Amino acid sequence: MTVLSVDNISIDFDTDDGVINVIDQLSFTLNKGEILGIVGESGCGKSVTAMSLLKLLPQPAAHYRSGQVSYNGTDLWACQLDQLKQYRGKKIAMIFQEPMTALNPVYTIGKQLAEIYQLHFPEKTSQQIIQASGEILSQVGIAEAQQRLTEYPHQLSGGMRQRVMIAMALACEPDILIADEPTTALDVTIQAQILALITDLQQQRQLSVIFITHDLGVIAQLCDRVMVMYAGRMVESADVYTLFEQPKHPYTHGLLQALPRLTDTPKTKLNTIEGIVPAIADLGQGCRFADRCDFASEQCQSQPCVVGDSHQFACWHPITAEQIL
Amino acid sequence: EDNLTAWQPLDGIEIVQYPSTTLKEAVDWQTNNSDSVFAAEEAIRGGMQRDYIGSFPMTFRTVGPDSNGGFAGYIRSLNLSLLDKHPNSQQPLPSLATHWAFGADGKTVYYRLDPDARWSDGKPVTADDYLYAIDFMRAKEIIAPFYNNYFTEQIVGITKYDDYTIAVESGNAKPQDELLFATAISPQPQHFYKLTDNWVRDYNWKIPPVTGAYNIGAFKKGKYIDFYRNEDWWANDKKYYRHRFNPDTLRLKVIRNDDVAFRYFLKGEIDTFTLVMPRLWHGKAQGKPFDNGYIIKAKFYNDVPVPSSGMWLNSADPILQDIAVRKALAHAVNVDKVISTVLRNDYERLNTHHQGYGDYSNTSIRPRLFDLAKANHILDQAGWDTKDSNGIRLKNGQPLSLRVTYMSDDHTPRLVILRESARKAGIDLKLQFLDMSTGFKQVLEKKHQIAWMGWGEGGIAPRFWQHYHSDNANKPQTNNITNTADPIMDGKIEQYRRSIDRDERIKLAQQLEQMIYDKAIFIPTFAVPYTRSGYWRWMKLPPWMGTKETTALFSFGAGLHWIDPTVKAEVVASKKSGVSYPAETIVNDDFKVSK
Amino acid sequence: MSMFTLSPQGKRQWQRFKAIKRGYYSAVLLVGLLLLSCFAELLISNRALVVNYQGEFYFPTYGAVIDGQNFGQQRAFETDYRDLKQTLKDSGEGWVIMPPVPYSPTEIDLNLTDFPPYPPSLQHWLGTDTSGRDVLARLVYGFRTAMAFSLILLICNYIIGVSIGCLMGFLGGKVDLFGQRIIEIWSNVPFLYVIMIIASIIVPSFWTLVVLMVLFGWMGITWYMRTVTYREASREYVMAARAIGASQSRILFRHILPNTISLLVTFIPFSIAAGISSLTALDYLGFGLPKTTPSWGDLLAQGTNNLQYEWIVLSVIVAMTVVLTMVTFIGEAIREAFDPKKYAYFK
Amino acid sequence: MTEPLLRVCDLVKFYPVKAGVFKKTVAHVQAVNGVSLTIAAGETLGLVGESGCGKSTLGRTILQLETASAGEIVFDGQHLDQLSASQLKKVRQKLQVIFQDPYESLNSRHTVGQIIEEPLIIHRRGDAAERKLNVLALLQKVGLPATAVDKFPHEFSGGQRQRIGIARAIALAPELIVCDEPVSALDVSIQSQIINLLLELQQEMGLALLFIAHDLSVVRHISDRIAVMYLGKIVEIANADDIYRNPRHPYTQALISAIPIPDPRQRSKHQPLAGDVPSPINPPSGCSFHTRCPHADTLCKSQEPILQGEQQQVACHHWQQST
Amino acid sequence: MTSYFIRRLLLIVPTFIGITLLIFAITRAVPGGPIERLIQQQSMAASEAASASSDTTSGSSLSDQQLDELRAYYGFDKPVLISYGIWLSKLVQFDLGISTRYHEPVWHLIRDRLPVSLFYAFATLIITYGICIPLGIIKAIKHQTVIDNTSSILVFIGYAVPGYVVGISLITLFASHWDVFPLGGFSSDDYDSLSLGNKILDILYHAVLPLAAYVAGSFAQLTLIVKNTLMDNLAADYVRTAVAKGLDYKQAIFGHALRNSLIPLATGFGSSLTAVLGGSFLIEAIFNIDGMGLLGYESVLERDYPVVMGILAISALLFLLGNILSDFFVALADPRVKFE
Ligand SMILES: Nc1ncnc2c1ncn2[C@@H]1O[C@H](COP(=O)(O)OP(=O)(O)OP(=O)(O)O)[C@@H](O)[C@H]1O
Ligand SMILES: Nc1ncnc2c1ncn2[C@@H]1O[C@H](COP(=O)(O)OP(=O)(O)OP(=O)(O)O)[C@@H](O)[C@H]1O
Ligand SMILES: [Mg+2]
Ligand SMILES: [Mg+2]
Repeated sequence: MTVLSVDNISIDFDTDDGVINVIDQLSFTLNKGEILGIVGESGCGKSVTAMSLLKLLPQPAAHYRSGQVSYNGTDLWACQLDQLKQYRGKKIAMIFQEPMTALNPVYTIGKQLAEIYQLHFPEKTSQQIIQASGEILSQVGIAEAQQRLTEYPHQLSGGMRQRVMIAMALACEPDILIADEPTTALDVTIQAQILALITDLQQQRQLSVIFITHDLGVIAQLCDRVMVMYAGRMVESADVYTLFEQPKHPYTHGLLQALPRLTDTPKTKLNTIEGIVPAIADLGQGCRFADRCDFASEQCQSQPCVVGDSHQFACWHPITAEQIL
Repeated sequence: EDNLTAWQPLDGIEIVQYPSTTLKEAVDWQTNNSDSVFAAEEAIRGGMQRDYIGSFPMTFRTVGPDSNGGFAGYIRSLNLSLLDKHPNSQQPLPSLATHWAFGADGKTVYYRLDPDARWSDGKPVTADDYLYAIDFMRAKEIIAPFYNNYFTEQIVGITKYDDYTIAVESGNAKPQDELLFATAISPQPQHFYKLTDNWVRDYNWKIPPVTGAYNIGAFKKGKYIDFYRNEDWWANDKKYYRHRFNPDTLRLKVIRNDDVAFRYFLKGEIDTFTLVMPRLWHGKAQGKPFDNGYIIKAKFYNDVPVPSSGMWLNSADPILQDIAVRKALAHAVNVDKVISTVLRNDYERLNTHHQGYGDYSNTSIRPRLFDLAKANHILDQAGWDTKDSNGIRLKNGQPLSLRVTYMSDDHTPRLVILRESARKAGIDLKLQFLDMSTGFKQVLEKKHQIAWMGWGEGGIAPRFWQHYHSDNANKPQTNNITNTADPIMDGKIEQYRRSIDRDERIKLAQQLEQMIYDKAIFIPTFAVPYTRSGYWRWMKLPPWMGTKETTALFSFGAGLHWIDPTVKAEVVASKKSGVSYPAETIVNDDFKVSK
Repeated sequence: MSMFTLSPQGKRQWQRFKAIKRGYYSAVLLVGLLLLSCFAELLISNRALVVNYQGEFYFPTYGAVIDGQNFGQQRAFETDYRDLKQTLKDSGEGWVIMPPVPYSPTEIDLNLTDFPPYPPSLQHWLGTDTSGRDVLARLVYGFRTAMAFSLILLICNYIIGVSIGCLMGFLGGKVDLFGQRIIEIWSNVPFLYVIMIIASIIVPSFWTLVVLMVLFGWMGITWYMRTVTYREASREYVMAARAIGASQSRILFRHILPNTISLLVTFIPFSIAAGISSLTALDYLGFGLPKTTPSWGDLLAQGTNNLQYEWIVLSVIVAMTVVLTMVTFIGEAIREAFDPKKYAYFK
Repeated sequence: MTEPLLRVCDLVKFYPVKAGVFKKTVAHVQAVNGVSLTIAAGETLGLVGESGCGKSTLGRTILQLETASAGEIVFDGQHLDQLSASQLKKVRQKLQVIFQDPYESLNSRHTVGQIIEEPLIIHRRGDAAERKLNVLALLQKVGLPATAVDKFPHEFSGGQRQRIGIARAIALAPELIVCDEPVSALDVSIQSQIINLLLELQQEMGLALLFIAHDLSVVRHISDRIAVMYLGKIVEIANADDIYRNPRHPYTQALISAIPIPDPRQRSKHQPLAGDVPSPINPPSGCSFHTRCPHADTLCKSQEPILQGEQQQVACHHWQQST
Repeated sequence: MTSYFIRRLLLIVPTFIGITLLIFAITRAVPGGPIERLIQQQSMAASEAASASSDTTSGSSLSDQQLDELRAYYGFDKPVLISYGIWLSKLVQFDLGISTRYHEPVWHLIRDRLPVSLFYAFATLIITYGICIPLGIIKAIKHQTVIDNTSSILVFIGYAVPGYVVGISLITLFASHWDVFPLGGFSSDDYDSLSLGNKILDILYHAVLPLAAYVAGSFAQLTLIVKNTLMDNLAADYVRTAVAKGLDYKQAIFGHALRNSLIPLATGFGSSLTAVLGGSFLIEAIFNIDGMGLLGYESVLERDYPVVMGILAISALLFLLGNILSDFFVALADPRVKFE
């Protein structure tokens, strides 16, 4: 059952160099209880996508040019701001990449948590709020939760701060959790803890999760479905097994090939994708990966359309099974 | 002719024999009851006069540190001395003493005190207060070395014969006119003072009893001081004090900025404003309140010793020691142009150092006039015959550049003109503006080249010793700022000091004055032969406005003016309703010397 | 030299600066005025630009004084060129080209019928001051003095302040601790006092004032330099430089200093504004330049003491306001160009 | 056994923590606490561990960018800590570094040419013309176009900037390069390019590398041997293969099991290691890992284990049980 | 943290001694002291004393012994260091000495002026902060709109024109030309006879113009600090977090961005307090206000060293304490700050 469907959204940004198109005709859906992973290189538009869902992009630079984001049938982009507020935090919650800057440094954890309750459950007494805040902190695995409520963000370790962010996101028991690279700043062992936590929550609460990362390993470990983005466009989307085993898009394929694996022979040359990600400002009309693609042809001068249904990809020359081998 | 300053006992002065048990010497007592009265009979008592001072005084003491600032004039006016001087006839007038007599030694003067005289606290003023005055003035505790000196060297003793008869002895013999005023000291209230080590501090803000018409009534430090008229002042009905000191109160408000003070005046929050400076008279004192006749402008010519303003050349300076340079400089500065431009022809050219001393003045001296040809000629002769690229003269590679030290920013426009004119003769004048303290220190330490300053002059005869005797040359803290050291002049000065023969002194004074001119060490500049004020219509003056000695029309010390309450009410109402009077500018030249 | 070629960031900053119209046009105008004032003698002076007298050419502007006798005037001192212009015109012996404003700032022009100050007229566009000197001339030369003063002051302050601040930040430890104390003490010395001492010993000239102001003005920048250097010194590129064996001085001068330039640049306009203001205030109080030097403070003092001659006070206040506001605009624009606030909010 | 290229012996680096009115040193950050290791010529030693465990500090101390509190560092037969400034400058020709952050480690006010040329200038390699050629050669070597010379670092992408950093490091033809997380800041698709470049250069120039990283797959790919650090100490050091196949220290085991394997069919079943890394100011007594160790007992709390073993050295009282 | 503040307090001692010693030494170097003033008054004011001191023959120079006595009276007879020691030991007993000009304890002089200065200092602070903070907020929110640009221009002009010039202009217009406000002073002359309410009104009535002159120049800096930091914080991640929680724009700004933007203000608070307390003697002189600034300036001009030293000692102390106070405010405002 689809809880969120994103339809052909395009987003522009005003910059010093003029208007740039950051997201180009992106569509995807999220089902109930599903973890959707979004991967892609830095700057490909993952965060912009995530933030655009709740219209959280910085104004006045960002323009929601076209498209629809519907949550259970409501078009969030078309909503009035007042209405949108009802969804933010309450129905759809977000976790951001940098746990240090995402928490307000001058307020205690308790105050920042309480704010959510005051906003969405105005009937709760302050006593109840403290109670609830403590509970939610324990739920995300923070020991001595009541005491932590009186502490400031800087007094916590990175892993703990990220947990506080998660607790804040879960406070209203939302339907959808959008996690924008929640583990990138963390250590491997802490990352493992957070991933375990998210899996647990998804299972317990039937939470739908959009999980953004550029670490294919994390995707493989966590997600049900994956969308690969490149330079503001979706290039491939499939369930996690298909994607890892039968990638269609040369970029996805290249990424998977370039990863050093424990099973490789050490000190051998890795496969690479030559070239660098193009700057969004100087993109042409055609396939944006064409410059780096081994299979590029004349055809790639024009934009490939998205084909497929459960396994979607946008390529004129999809990888065949033989090529994978 | 104008002979008023000459000392000749008036015919009308009655000579009395006054019996005294203790006074051994037989003396001729004199008094003066027949001189003209200079106050106006129509004067009305009452009201509050409002004026301002630039800063709150540092002390209310009459002596000791900081008692000689701008406020001293007010404090001194609170007390009378043994004698007064008639402002027009210059004759002595009875004050605290009713009679006086000269001793045979030429140094002693006997005084009969007025038994009516009272301190403002009601205590009678007696001979003891004069005895005490001398002790007091000699006391170390008052930290007043100048007074200590004066009352030791110049007033050598006081003798009490009875409660109302004393003799004051001067340190040296003098002509009678000078002797009289030199010995006419003020009493000090013995019952009030206690000389302690901390006297200066303890009495800093104490208000001592006074003998004059006013005393300090109320004050708020930093804000204002009120002088109240003493009730039942003992001299109220004395001939020369009647109809004087009319306002009940004088309020002095502290206003630091003169420009702002002037605005208070324009608003009618101050009653009078001195407008001597051409900048004020011609520039500021214009506009509505003047045009509407609310404020009257008055110019009054007086006849007093003229302060000697000018350029004092340090003859010890390597460049200025050459008399040719000094003379050339005198011809190179265009003082007349200053007078005719920035001073708007209001001031006159000062002729010489001592001017306005009657017979003592050497009226034949005229200042060196602006004459570039002459200046150039003298300098060419003196070896300053080359010029640098800026047109400044050189001698042995050294430019003819001189520093002028001055201490009032008001004078900058004047000096700027002189500088321009001197430049044309190839003389570069550098203007050094210093604040009072530092500037004066520099000058007294003789570190100046040219000092631009005026010395207040006073008294009856000129004084030469402190300014021109070699005793005071080339050492710090003396007034010989030209560093004049000329044996011939020294001789004449000493003779002048010793002499008690008026004619001889006059002759010497004229010779000395000529020598000052010949040495070209002083370039006299301006004389201000008048005083000017603006005043609100309700302020009233006698028909003759002032006296020969009037240096300020609404002088607290002279006290000739009064406030007319009906006029005041009327003017205030008119001002509100916009009714106007004819604009008025009064010029009184009764006492103008050079008409 | 990397410090002088415009790096791409520099270019971008320059672009941004240009985009901030208020600051950019102020800068253009101010630099223009500054250049013009450098050649003020050609625009405002009582010396002629060119004299053709009896077939010979003279260019008196920048040379030695030429006595009036050379041109047949009855003066053994500098020629009156305005007069000469008239006489030559009448006699046909030659001609004179005068600057647009034929008065010098120190020249007293009292040839009119009234007493100074004279209100604005065709001769004196902004009137004269109380001594009859041309207000426009004094304003322009005063501007030049003030700007020169501030620029020299700025350079000296920067050289001293930057090196001391850098050393404190770079060396840290005791140097820093004692340096801080000494600066704290030094910056508490009342400047007015020292000026008064000096003013009582010598006539403060332009250079003595510069020296004095530098003596008490270099501390401001040290605080910033200290923190910035400290911050820069701990950055990785400095460590990289050390790793390749760069010496301390190389690190300080080739690596750290160029990276602090943006900070230094943003302070320049404000330092200049401060320089102008303090010179004006000193002149106003009478502790500044010699009274004859054309200066804004002197005009301001004259103007405020003679408010009824409104042209004096208005001229100088307008000039001050315009120049200082322009400088401040430039400063703000530079600051914005170097540190663009990405204006963004979340709705 | 021949002397290795680098020998680090009982290296300690403490940072004082000052407090109180007179700024007395009240404690120390025990960033590196008794580390010994060797690197042979041409060898790559990988160094892994969680953030803050002292990896960078160790690297910087070896590079003499920090002075060691105790212990010795012998490089190429010279005791680095005893060298004079000029001697050290000489050693630096053979000992270079690549930093993690390609943005921070390049001076943004210098052109690429200046950056790469600077070590040559400092060490007086050739005249201006020779240096110019040298710079071009280096650029080619790291795969950058010659036009890069006059550009500024910020005109390049992260991967390209890292290449500039590498070019600077190899300009003097060093024998050992300390790589402090050289690929952590890079995208996946670029990461492999840099790793390949490093491998290439190593083969070509016979470089030894100290390769610091937290991504174990990368470390494993590039290293001959691997050292695992925890709270300023090496807890396990062995051949790369041994460590991955047979991790002995519980911490190493946890680390390896926490690597997200890019294969959805191999989802990790392990319970992740609980808790945070303790503060290096106040490390736990005994075995510093005991607070998070599933096998910890009273011995671990009281007694500090030492590195033991031959090929595969491990610092654990219970390594036999845990494997 | 406590130890940090204790250390800062201890560091005040050497700095304070350094400052005062330096100034003390300078006062000794300034030419023209009370003694010169005394001689000068005696010589130059002669015209006012016409009858009393007229004398044809007396010289007016003092003997060396008399000069020495005067030096001893004013305390100039000892070497600098010893005099400084005496001054300092008196200071420790809260004795600032006696004014050589007013012959009153320096402390009394300062005590009389302090309330006036404090009033203006606090009023200025309140007005500047009270205007700058809202203005900065508006400017940040309305970045690059007409409001932002015009207020910038106004604020910069205020910054550019010196306060005393503003003062003179205001007096000319509002007190003289239109007669809406008094010409100066801190209160009316009949102040003492007023009721409490009227007293307050009276002071405020007198304060309007001087305050305007005081604050005109102080807006620019503060407003821009508020604007810039708020603009930084408007786009901060935690503001986005707040919005993502469901807060609206206003709540996010006032609840989250603003508090963080006020931290830099705290940094300047302590020093601006002392700066304003010193006042501007020029403005005080124009408006006839008896504040510390004027006292200081006059005492410098009149070489009233005990007062000069007293004021400087107090202002140096306030300056040093002000810095610590700033740190303290910063620590209060920002829980992250740990001074060590
Ligand atoms: N406020 C903004 N103004 C202008 N451009 C922006 C802005 N925010 C993002 N962009 C551009 O949008 C593009 C996508 O950015 P986004 O932050 O979504 O990348 P990302 O995939 O999340 O990268 P990362 O993995 O580094 O987080 C980038 O090229 C970036 O330059
Ligand atoms: N200059 C310093 N002063 C004080 N403590 C320091 C300093 N440098 C590092 N530390 C501390 O030493 C410890 C080790 O730091 P180090 O940077 O070596 O860790 P790391 O393993 O490189 O971590 P990361 O993976 O985050 O880079 C940390 O706790 C750090 O806080
Ligand atoms: Mg992102
Ligand atoms: Mg590190």
